[in-house]
Amino acid sequence: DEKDGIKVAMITSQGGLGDKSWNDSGYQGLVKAKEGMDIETKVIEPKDAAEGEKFLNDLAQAGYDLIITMEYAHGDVLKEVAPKYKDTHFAIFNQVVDVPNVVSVVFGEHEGSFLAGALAALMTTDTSISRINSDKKIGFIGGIQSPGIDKFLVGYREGAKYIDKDIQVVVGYANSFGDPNKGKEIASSQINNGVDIIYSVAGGTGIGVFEEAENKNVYAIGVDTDQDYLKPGTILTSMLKRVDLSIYEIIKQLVDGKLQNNTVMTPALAQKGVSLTEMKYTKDDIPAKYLERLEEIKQDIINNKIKVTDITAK
Amino acid sequence: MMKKIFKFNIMKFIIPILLAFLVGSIILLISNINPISAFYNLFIGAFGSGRAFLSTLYYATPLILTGTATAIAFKANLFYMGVEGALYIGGFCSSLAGIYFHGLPPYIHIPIALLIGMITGGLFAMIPGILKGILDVNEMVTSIMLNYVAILGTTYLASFPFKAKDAGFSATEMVEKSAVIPKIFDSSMVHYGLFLSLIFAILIYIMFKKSTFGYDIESMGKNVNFSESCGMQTAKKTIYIITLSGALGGLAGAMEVLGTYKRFIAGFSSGLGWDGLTISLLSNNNPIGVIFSSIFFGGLYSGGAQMELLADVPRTIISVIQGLIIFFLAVDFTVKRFKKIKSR
Amino acid sequence: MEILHTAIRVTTPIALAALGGLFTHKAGVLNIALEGMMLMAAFMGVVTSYFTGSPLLAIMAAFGVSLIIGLIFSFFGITLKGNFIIVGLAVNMTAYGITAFWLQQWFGIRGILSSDKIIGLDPIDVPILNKIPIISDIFNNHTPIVYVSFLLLLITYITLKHTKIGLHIRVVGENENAAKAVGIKVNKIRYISVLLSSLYCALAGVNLSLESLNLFVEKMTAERGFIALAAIFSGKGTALGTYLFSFIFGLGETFQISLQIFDVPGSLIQTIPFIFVIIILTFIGIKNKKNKIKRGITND
Amino acid sequence: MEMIINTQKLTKQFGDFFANKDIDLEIYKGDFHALVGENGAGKTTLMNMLYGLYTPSFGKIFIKGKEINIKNPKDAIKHGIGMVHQHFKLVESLSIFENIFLGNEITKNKMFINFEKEKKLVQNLIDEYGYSFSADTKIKDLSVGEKQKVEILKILYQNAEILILDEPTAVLTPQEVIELLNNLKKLQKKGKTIIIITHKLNEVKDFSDNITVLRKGKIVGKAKTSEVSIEDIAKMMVGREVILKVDKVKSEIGENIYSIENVSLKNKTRSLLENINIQVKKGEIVGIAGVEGNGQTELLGILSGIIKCSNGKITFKNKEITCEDPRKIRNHKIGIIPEDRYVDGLCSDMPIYKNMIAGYHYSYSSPKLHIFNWNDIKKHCETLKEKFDIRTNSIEDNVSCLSGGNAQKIIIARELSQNPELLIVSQPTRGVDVGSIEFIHSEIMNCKKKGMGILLFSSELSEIMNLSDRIIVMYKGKIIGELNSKEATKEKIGLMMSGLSEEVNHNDEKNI
Ligand SMILES: Nc1ncnc2c1ncn2[C@@H]1O[C@H](COP(=O)(O)OP(=O)(O)OP(=O)(O)O)[C@@H](O)[C@H]1O
Ligand SMILES: Nc1ncnc2c1ncn2[C@@H]1O[C@H](COP(=O)(O)OP(=O)(O)OP(=O)(O)O)[C@@H](O)[C@H]1O
Ligand SMILES: [Mg+2]
Ligand SMILES: [Mg+2]
Repeated sequence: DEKDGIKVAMITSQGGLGDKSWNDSGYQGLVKAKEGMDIETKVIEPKDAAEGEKFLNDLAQAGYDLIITMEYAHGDVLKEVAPKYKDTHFAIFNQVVDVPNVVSVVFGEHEGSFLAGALAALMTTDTSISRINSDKKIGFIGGIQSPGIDKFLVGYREGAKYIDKDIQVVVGYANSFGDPNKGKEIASSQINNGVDIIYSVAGGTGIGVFEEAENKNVYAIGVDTDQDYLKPGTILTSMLKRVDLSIYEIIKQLVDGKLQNNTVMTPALAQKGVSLTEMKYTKDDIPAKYLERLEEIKQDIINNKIKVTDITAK
Repeated sequence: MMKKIFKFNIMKFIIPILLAFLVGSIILLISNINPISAFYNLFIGAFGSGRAFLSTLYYATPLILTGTATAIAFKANLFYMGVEGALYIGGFCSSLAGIYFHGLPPYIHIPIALLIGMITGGLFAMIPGILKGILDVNEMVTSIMLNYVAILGTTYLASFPFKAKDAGFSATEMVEKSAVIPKIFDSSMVHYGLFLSLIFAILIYIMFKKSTFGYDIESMGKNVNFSESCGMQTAKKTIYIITLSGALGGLAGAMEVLGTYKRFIAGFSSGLGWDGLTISLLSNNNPIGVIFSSIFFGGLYSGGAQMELLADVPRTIISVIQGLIIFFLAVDFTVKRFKKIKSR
Repeated sequence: MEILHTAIRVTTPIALAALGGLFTHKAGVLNIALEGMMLMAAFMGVVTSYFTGSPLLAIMAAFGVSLIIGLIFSFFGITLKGNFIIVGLAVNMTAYGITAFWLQQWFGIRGILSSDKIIGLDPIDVPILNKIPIISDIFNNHTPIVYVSFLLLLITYITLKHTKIGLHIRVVGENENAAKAVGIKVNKIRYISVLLSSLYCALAGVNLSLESLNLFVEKMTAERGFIALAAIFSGKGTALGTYLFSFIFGLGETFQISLQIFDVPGSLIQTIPFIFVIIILTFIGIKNKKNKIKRGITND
Repeated sequence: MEMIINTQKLTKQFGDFFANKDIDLEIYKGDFHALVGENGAGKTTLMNMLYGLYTPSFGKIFIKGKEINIKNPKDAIKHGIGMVHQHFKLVESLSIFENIFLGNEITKNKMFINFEKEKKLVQNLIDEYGYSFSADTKIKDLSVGEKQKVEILKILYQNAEILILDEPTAVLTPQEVIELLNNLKKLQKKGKTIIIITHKLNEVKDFSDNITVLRKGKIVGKAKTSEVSIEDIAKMMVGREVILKVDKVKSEIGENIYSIENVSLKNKTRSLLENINIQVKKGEIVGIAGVEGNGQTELLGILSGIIKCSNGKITFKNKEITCEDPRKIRNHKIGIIPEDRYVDGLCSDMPIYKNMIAGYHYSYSSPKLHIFNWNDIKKHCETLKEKFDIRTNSIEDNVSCLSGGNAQKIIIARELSQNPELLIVSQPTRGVDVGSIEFIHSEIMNCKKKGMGILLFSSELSEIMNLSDRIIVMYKGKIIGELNSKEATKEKIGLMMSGLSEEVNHNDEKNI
């Protein structure tokens, strides 16, 4: 049945579609691929991570040519499942799974976050900007504390310290990727503490952060997809993680017959796998010199002049 | 004898399921999904083939334990709702035993790791147990509170002190090969823990029916004052009962970790403890009933997955239909509803 | 002061659900469905506001849907005598599913419904209150439902204590046979108590979705219904105690959030509210123990 | 005379079982009517049908000759029927006046209860009937007798013409019984009709005008009270001659086996027991008398191990057993028959055979694994059932299916089958029919004969006097005096029970 069209399936991670970031972004890539290429697609939202193994097997047996799993925790399972279906390709994120027919994609979130941190640091003491106070404090709100999230935090912090050693990064976690009310309260507490820019890496919880940033007239930084439009003018920028591009890219390679074994993709700044948005709504708030400075930093990272710590790297 | 074990007759399950399907069909029709194909896939995915049934059993394995765990406490009229928390604690601690004990043969390593899961789950449950037994603090409140503590605590531990170096997510290292509970068949995820679950359910059933402790549990559930007057030492027994319940919860967690995930993953349980609670209540706190209800729930999940895969039913509707079925199961349609007022 | 202001805000949805749940608790109905009622109300509130732009209609719609859930819960639990816990868990499960499903059906989106068309309720600057120094820092500039929740605390207290319906609710819960013997319609009273809890939960849901924020997120109630239940039991089934324990949660939560400013591991700090409650209950337990002469446990 | 309430072929069926069959009850206006019969004869069932708590399976009810349909208690109340139930239907956490107005509250604006007005009305009523409690006392703070009075006030307030009282005297002290019956007489004079169920035949003889006797769900006799003797009534009920008063058996009174020394109990506010000292010898029955609520319950609680005492010492056969729990106490061969059989003595929702081993169940299980052999246990229980004449279809039925007398026999069978050396008995015949009383009393006498020491708590003076060798009277948590059975008279004991004792006065003076 190889001949009758290419079939691609995507398994979402816990939280499923509608997170306005990770899974949704991957889904966009899938949709875009479907529009441009002659493929059949399917999205599966499992009950929990354990169901993943079942689906990986079921989908492979159902003749899917490429199975993309958005769930990080499927790495272990894939090591067992993938070798069983040599004709099927699998894709996984955030880790390298050393099996020939698995494509591993590891984003350079730390690099993008470094830029976000640098921008926040440049802004936070410039009281000529109306929403900024003189405190050297910027905020970070994560969903559930985990290494995956702390990878963002560490990059962000390093970016900020790169600009000014005295910048303090105030950190908060909501213990949920879907509790906007809590996001709002944490943001409120940080803002009262003198924070005027908050980087939110918290899925649906982040929506509450944006809401509060708008109320209290400070800035927020979005994540994963371009969230700038959610609160135009309040969301300074978003740290884009182009899951959509990578997925599109993988599918394209597959369709073109170019998908090779043992592929490891590391989309970072250099590959445009991560980046800041074009800041459509906030460009005018940011002094041009800062934007220039940011561009320099970006080039330095790409040229390896600046080394950003990746806490998840081995 | 058989008749007594299968006290719940088959109509008790069929009527609610039919009603749930009726209402479910309406919802599916509204959303332009063919209900026949959807339910066909639900059934086929649950019981339609050997593979499907194995998958059902896979889902049922932890539920049998969490259901039995809840049954122990609920039968004694103790509203201990902390099985979910004990599951996390037991799961986490057994993963450590799986990781840090080296060079043991499987027949020693697995039991030790499981035992550690049980013991730690039980110790964790002892907190609400002691608070209830000695200070008469409401066990429902404390156990729900401690669930949060357990989940948050293990998340922290798996994210930082014990995080696996190569994992891109919050999880411990993989357990040693010798600690992995083997699968029964290569083609299915169901592992030998299933038999352990069944054995425990049956043991607890026998304990309920035959032992003095089971007698104490039954009578505490029906009349605490009487139990105390008969010298059952209800305070002490409360601690035993809740601890035992937590130990089984811990065992369920340990089995999930050693059999399914092979490492502890933060937040791995999608409410296994809560499902166990529902199952226990549906089975009238009878462990044999728990086995059957768990298989039914397993079928619901396995079939739900199949529905999603083959009938293109979105996950959101699947949980609506699963909710509906539970709704109707809560009601005993076989009871004649005559108006009777008890005099006492 | 800021902490107390926040604590009141955080307390409000929990306290509302708990005060509502108090009616059912008193009537002898274990209402696990608080969570589902809140979620459905939060959803309907947002949807109605989205389509009509009217927060008032949104509240009405929230009341409506919450009452329907209450009726379904009552029908299965009271009329058909299903186990309350199972029925309640089924309500919650269905509510989680159906809100997500409708989001998909009606808006073609998943997860979050957020739009400028959703008009929420804004904080109020209360005339006289804003002049009083410290008090105003704590009590001024809250959203309307926060003030309503204070009012409802009073109303709940008075209803349970001083009104006929409140008395009947208490009697039905305490001694069903005594109630029947004087001709009180037990089922009717239970229905009423469930529907009252629906109304309170509707407000709690609207508070979450249209006051704090102007949006709906799947499962946004985040188990506040269970915390509310815990508050009822901890508060020994009194209106004041229930509010107090809701506030203890709110305070613990606020405290926890403020502490996060310092660099302590997040997941551990987040256990503070829960451990806090256990410690308080332990102290109460120790105090009661001294007055107890009988051996053994009691069932409440 | 006008018939106020009568029934035709009234029948109540529970499953296949006829609790009442073809009952033709006839009660005249102004009658003081006694309904008697063995435990389980169907008296309560019949009354519950009249009161609308049960729907008859068959048959008709007439009030003043008119057929009526009583669907629920509200209907009954409307037709002037009021009922005081065997198990009180009062809400413990509420006050007296709230209970009396329950379901019928006086409200302002149809919403708020007018507590002031309710309280005043009830207080007036209380004063009118000369009761001593205050209208806003909580039910949980009342003694059983007082609760009874509240129940009666409740139906009087409902303006009932027909007052049904289901075993009202079972839980009252002798004085209270007299008081109650006199009050009922007064009400009768005011034109009310009284229907009373009781097992105490002297009350029937002394106060009622007419009698209906039930047996096994059927009416087996109707009589004018003045025309029959107590023995006749008993015979009608049971179907054979009944010995109403057991003869005291002479037994060897041996050495001291049980002594209670200086036992005291305090709760947070007050002292419940003070310096209780009691000795029991082998073959001796020591009776503890007293008005309910004077510390007997607490003392019994301490002796049976469910309450820990604050002070004092209890020894059994020279071994100290103070503060031991019920299991250990029973292990010493002390049998306990608790006061409230449905709270402490039995588990209503468990089968009879499981109740028959309760408290001793450890010794019925295998030594190591603590596993029961239910078949053996059931066989053993069958023999107990025969021996103690427990009337039930099957020992696998729940206790809730049994009548009060038969339920009590389970406890007696359970405790006596262990051959205890000391028996602590409380209210052994409360609510039990004459036939069973005869049986239970003779069993207690047998124990005495075998040399057991027996401590008997009873609010039934005649029981205490009939059985005991020594009588100890408690008042306000203290022992107010002790009487030898020979010197004891109803009057003497009665006086001591009301606190009037020279000794007490003496003590009080000393204390001051
Ligand atoms: N709700 C019920 N269901 C089944 N059987 C019942 C029920 N109520 C009473 N019975 C049975 O009906 C019979 C008559 O019971 P009832 O309570 O009327 O006896 P009684 O004459 O009042 O006895 P007692 O003197 O002990 O109070 C008993 O055998 C009892 O077991
Ligand atoms: N005759 C007996 N008396 C008491 N317990 C017994 C007896 N026979 C068996 N047991 C069993 O012993 C089990 C263990 O109970 P437990 O730990 O309370 O005993 P224990 O060591 O005697 O306690 P304690 O220290 O309070 O005396 C009980 O559940 C009960 O089943
Ligand atoms: Mg600043
Ligand atoms: Mg009776």
